[in-house]
Amino acid sequence: MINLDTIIFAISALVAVFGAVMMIGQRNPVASVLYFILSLVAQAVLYIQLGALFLGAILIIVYAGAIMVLFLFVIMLLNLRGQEDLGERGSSVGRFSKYLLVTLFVIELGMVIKSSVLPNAGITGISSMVPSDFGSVVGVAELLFGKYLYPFELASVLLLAAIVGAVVMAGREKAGDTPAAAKPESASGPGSVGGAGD
Amino acid sequence: MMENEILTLVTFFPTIGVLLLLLVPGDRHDSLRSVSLIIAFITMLFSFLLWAMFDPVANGMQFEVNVPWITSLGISYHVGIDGISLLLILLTTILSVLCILSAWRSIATGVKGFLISILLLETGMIGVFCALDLFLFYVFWEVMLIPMYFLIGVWGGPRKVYAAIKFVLFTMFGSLLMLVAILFMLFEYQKYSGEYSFDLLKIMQMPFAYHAQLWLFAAFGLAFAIKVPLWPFHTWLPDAHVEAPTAASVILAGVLLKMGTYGFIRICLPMFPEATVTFLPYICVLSLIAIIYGALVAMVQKDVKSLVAFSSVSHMGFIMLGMFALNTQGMEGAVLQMINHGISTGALFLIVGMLYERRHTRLIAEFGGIAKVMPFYAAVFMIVTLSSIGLPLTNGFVGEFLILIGVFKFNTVYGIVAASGVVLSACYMLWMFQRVVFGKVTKSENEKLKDVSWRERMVLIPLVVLIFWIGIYPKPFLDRIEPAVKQVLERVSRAKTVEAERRFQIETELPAREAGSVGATGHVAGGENLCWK
Amino acid sequence: MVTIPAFLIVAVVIFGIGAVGVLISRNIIVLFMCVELMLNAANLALIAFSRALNIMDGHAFVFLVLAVAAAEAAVGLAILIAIFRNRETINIDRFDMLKW
Amino acid sequence: MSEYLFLVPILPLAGFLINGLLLGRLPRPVVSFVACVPVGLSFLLSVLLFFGLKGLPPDARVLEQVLFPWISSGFLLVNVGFLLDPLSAVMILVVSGVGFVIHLYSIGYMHHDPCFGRYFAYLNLFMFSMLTLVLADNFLFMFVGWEGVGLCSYLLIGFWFEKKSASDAGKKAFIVNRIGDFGFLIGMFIIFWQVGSLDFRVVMEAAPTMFVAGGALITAACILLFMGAIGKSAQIPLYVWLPDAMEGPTPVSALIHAATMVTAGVYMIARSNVLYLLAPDALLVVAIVGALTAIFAATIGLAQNDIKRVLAYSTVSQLGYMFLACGVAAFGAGIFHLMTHAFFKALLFLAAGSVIHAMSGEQDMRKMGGLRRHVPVTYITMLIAALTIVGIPGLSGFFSKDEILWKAFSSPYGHPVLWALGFVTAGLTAFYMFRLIYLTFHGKGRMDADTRKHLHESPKSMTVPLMVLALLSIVGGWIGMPHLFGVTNYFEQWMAPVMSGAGHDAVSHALAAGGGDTGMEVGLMTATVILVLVAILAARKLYGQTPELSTRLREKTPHLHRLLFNKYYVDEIYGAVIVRPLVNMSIFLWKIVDVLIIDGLINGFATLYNDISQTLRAGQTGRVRSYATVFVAGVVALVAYFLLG
Repeated sequence: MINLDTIIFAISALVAVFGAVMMIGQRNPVASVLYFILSLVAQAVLYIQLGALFLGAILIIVYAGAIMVLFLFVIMLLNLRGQEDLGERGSSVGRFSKYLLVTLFVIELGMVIKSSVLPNAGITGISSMVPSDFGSVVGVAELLFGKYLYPFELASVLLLAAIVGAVVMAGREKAGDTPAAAKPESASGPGSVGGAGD
Repeated sequence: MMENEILTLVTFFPTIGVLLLLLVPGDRHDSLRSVSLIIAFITMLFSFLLWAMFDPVANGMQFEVNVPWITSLGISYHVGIDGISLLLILLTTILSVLCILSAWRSIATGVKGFLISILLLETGMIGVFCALDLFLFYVFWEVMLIPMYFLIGVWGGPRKVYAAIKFVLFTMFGSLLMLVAILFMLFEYQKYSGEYSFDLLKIMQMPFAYHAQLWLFAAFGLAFAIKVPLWPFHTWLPDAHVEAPTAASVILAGVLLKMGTYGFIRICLPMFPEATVTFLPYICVLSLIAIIYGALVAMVQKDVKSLVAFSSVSHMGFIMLGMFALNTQGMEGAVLQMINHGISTGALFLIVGMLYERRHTRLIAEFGGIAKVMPFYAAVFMIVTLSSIGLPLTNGFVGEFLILIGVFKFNTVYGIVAASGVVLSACYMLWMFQRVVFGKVTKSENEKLKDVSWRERMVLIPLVVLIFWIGIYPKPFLDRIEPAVKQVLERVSRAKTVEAERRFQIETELPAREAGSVGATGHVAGGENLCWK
Repeated sequence: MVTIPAFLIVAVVIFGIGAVGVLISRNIIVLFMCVELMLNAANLALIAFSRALNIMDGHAFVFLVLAVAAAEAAVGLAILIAIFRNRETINIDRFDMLKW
Repeated sequence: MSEYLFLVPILPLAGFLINGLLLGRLPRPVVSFVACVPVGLSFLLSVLLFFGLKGLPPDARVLEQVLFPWISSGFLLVNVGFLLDPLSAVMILVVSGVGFVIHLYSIGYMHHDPCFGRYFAYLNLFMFSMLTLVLADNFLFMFVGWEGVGLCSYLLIGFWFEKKSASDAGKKAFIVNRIGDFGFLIGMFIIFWQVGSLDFRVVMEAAPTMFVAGGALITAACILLFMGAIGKSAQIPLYVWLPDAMEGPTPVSALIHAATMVTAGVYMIARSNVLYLLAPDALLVVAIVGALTAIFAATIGLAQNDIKRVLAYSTVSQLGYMFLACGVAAFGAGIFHLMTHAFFKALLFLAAGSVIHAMSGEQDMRKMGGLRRHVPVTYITMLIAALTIVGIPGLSGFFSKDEILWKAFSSPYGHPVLWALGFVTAGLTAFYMFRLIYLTFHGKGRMDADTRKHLHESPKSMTVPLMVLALLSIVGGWIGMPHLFGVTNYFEQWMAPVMSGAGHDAVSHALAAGGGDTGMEVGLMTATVILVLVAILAARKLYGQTPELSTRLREKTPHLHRLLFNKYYVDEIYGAVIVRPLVNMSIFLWKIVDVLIIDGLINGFATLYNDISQTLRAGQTGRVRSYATVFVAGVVALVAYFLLG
């Protein structure tokens, strides 16, 4: 039963998990980002295996290419090299309980998958027949500009808001932390006017 | 045509004022004050119109308006007034004007918020007095709470936060129980008539089972007793009064305390007449304790404001007692005394406030010899003091006399104990008056105090005029109170006979106790709500 | 033959790793990436379901989730910069003002 | 005629309003004009009304005027109405007449006071209240005047409010009066709920049918009403305020605390004589309290040194006489003594005021002496007054006092013991009055040189009123001579329609029959006169001729003297038994019950709540990761719930 699909799946799944594990284990954030990109690439392979060609491409281009660069950019900006003192690691009991918690969660999810009824799932697998335009640019575009036009537009508004928000948040420095300095001025304003009014 | 709208107009005109005030910049203090003064003044004129259009001989509610509001729950905007509400509304509008006038200079920070709070409060108070829908009543009741919280908490004295929170917690505690009771009544009414309604007049037609009445009376009664405040729920009052700014004290004492007694007379007595008869002795005893206790504690206070606050406890005890005497004289006296207490105690707080504005202290020991430096002030203070201790030809006497004569008829011992409160009130008021106003000027700060200004005279003179008007010719007031009181009494007296029969039945059928009590509640409740036994 | 549940298992495992990361990481940037990782795990599951049910709506969802992730990254990193400017640290445990 | 009735009280009210509202803006002559003229007019009107009333047949001598309904509630209806009958006619004559004289006197006496206008405003307010009191046609409106005079008394006692003792005395007067009023109110309630009205005429007419004669209810009502009278008229045990009331200006003492206000209690009892006749037990209480007060106050008066205080105790004692009269159902005699007392006691006070004026404000008799050469008019008028009060035959006091003593002995309600108390009091009165005369006007001057230089007779505006009152003191009693002198007792005749009490022929018959024993009456009268003369001689011996004798007497009985000098320590006893415990209890209620228990309970709840919150708050670390952990745990639990459940 071992065919090419299975090998590709096994390798990319392992790489994806490996990248994820390595990501959280690094002290240096730059290394974390690189492992994350590795995991993303492996996941893109899984996407393609599932027939989502377009999304696989998007994942690499947008996610690995743009968003992760943004992360790197911020890390460089803040000049973080992993020498950052992150304090105590916390009690091992605490860490262990967290692992346990997540493990339990994963087991639960596995049980959910096991007990859930998926048509074709157990029998067909990924080699089953699908329409020719499944996962293609056209297919996704038809959905986005047809059935999901409204959420799509909302997403664009969300992005716009995010841009504005990011600019406001990160760009505060330009205004020069002035609220404290501005306060007495604004408080004395009405006071003096009121005094004149009397 | 005007008849239908005037009540709504009086109620919401101050709210219009709030909107206007929002348009005025916050630093224009004098225009803010003028605008709110004009608004309050016009509201007062409307209420005078209400008085003029009111038919003193008609029974029942007048100027009634009933517009569906939230139909699915049977909530409607149902307002209307009788003589009792009319007088309380007048009191509210007059005191509001005087409050704004009195706070002209003393409130210098946050003027806008202060005035908005006062006007919102006015809407809330008038709303409570004319609401005939329990939901509406509850909404206005809570609307009152918030501005008052801010008035005490923002513009108050050194312990303002403690006082404000205490005030809110006490009131909230009561009003939540009231909410539960209101909801219970809603569902009971639904069971009874098949439709949801919060309408006071409709629910009043429905007989509640005796045991249901007990619980409902207890819930409403607690809410109102806290507001009155009846001993031992009174401890929020001195704190709130001492910390509150003058204007808030005036409204608190003048109108807010009346909410409690008004609630009793509008809801508890007519709706739960059988329970009223049952609770009667307890409330009377608490009232008597309040009368004596308030007077005694007032006597040893060092702060003028807390003295007046405890005197309020004592006076409100009189009002409660008069109301629960359940006869014409007592109840009419109680209603009139509600107005009188508003005028006299309001005036007392204004007077104390004027002194506070000048000296920034209210401790009795800090004064002395004020009559020498402020003769006009001393004269008005004297008049108000006399009104507070119920000297004939001032308003206090008429109310107190009616209450006492009513209570005496109802129960001789109660009457005698209550009358001794009259002696005590003379003790504490005159002692305080002597220490503040008489004697030599001992403190150098007091030597240069200015007598009252024209603005302050305009605040005090209307109250003095009212004091003498009600004292000398109370007939217009009593005439308007009488029909309303008669109606309440009619309902309660029916219950009294029912209660007597119930007792009789229980006593006569003591061997067959079970059957007796079932029969008794049965003919009250129409056999419907027997589950409440 | 690779079946759909296999993909789902991978997604669950990645999600679990992300969750562990969120719970134990003290570096705010890593924590942030862990959140992204969990989003990706969800995306993977969506695509797997899409394939199993043979309808493409899942792809549209994934697209939208990507947009949201991008927005989140932008705003989140901006907040991070703002916080770092004030507190000079990226240790998540130092940010305990939430209790006030 | 009756339509002008309301003007009698209203005129002084107008004077009060003008002087009160324009306080400090009017020159003194205008103030005194505005104050005195309305009172004078009231007096003239009273005279006219009196003669108008006299013109009517005796049984129809009632004028009534109802102005407007005052309080109406249910079937309670109280009018603002005035009633003029023989009783109130006498009262308004006395009140407005003496009041007018004292107003005139005050112009001179208060001349130097900076608060001239305020003084006259209060005085006019007092006239209004007092006239309202005596003219009111129902109990409640009478109560208006009753409290009104109390208020004016409070204001005028504390007139010099910068003096602590003065404002203390005012407050004391008001509060003690309030205690009495408490009884008055309750008494009124009983009457109202029994009769259904407070109108005098209705009550008096209906009382015999509505009340069981001698029953508990009417006895309680009468005793409670009498409690009001005890307060107002300074009887045991509420007399304590009157001596202190001497802190006020002297004309005020004369008007309010001697001539008019303090007699209101007597008037009230005479007014409700029908009720009292229904309650013999109450009458007995009145008589006993009256007689005891008479002798008790007289003994205190023996040892006082302040000239006004002596007069104050004398007033208390004389009021006791009046109540004694009422208590033996001789209401006419009580009112008669009220009238003559108004004349001579006002005169005594005004003369004392003149002395004080001459002495530059000194009131201590130990610092006086030999004044008769310096103030001859005052001396003579005061001597006349003293002779009148002790009851020298021919002067007014003789007739009224003698009638009381005789009635106390002979009335069906009387008793020899009551007479004996009155008899002894007469002797004591004579002694302390002449002690006063001798200490003040005779012997050597004991004042300091500075005062001696300023000794002067008072101005005309003060001496003329003295003379007028002296004349009245002499002749005022001639209208009420006893029958045994062979003349008509005009006063008794005049009062008869009010006093006979509807349907009480038996009582009036008994009273008339009691007056039959002429020999006994002459005997008692002679005994009294002899006792009085002996007492005067004793006073002359002790204080006029050999003053060292009095010192020796004092040293021989130190305890008795100290007891009398300190007024039996009654004030101190009241302070220790009533005032202090009350204040302590109040402090206890405030600090312990209010703050500690009630507030403590409530604050305790708040604290408890706060503590619980503080404990739970520890879970809120503020760290994102701990929140996330809990979140994940929650999700795990939820999923587990759905999987397993």
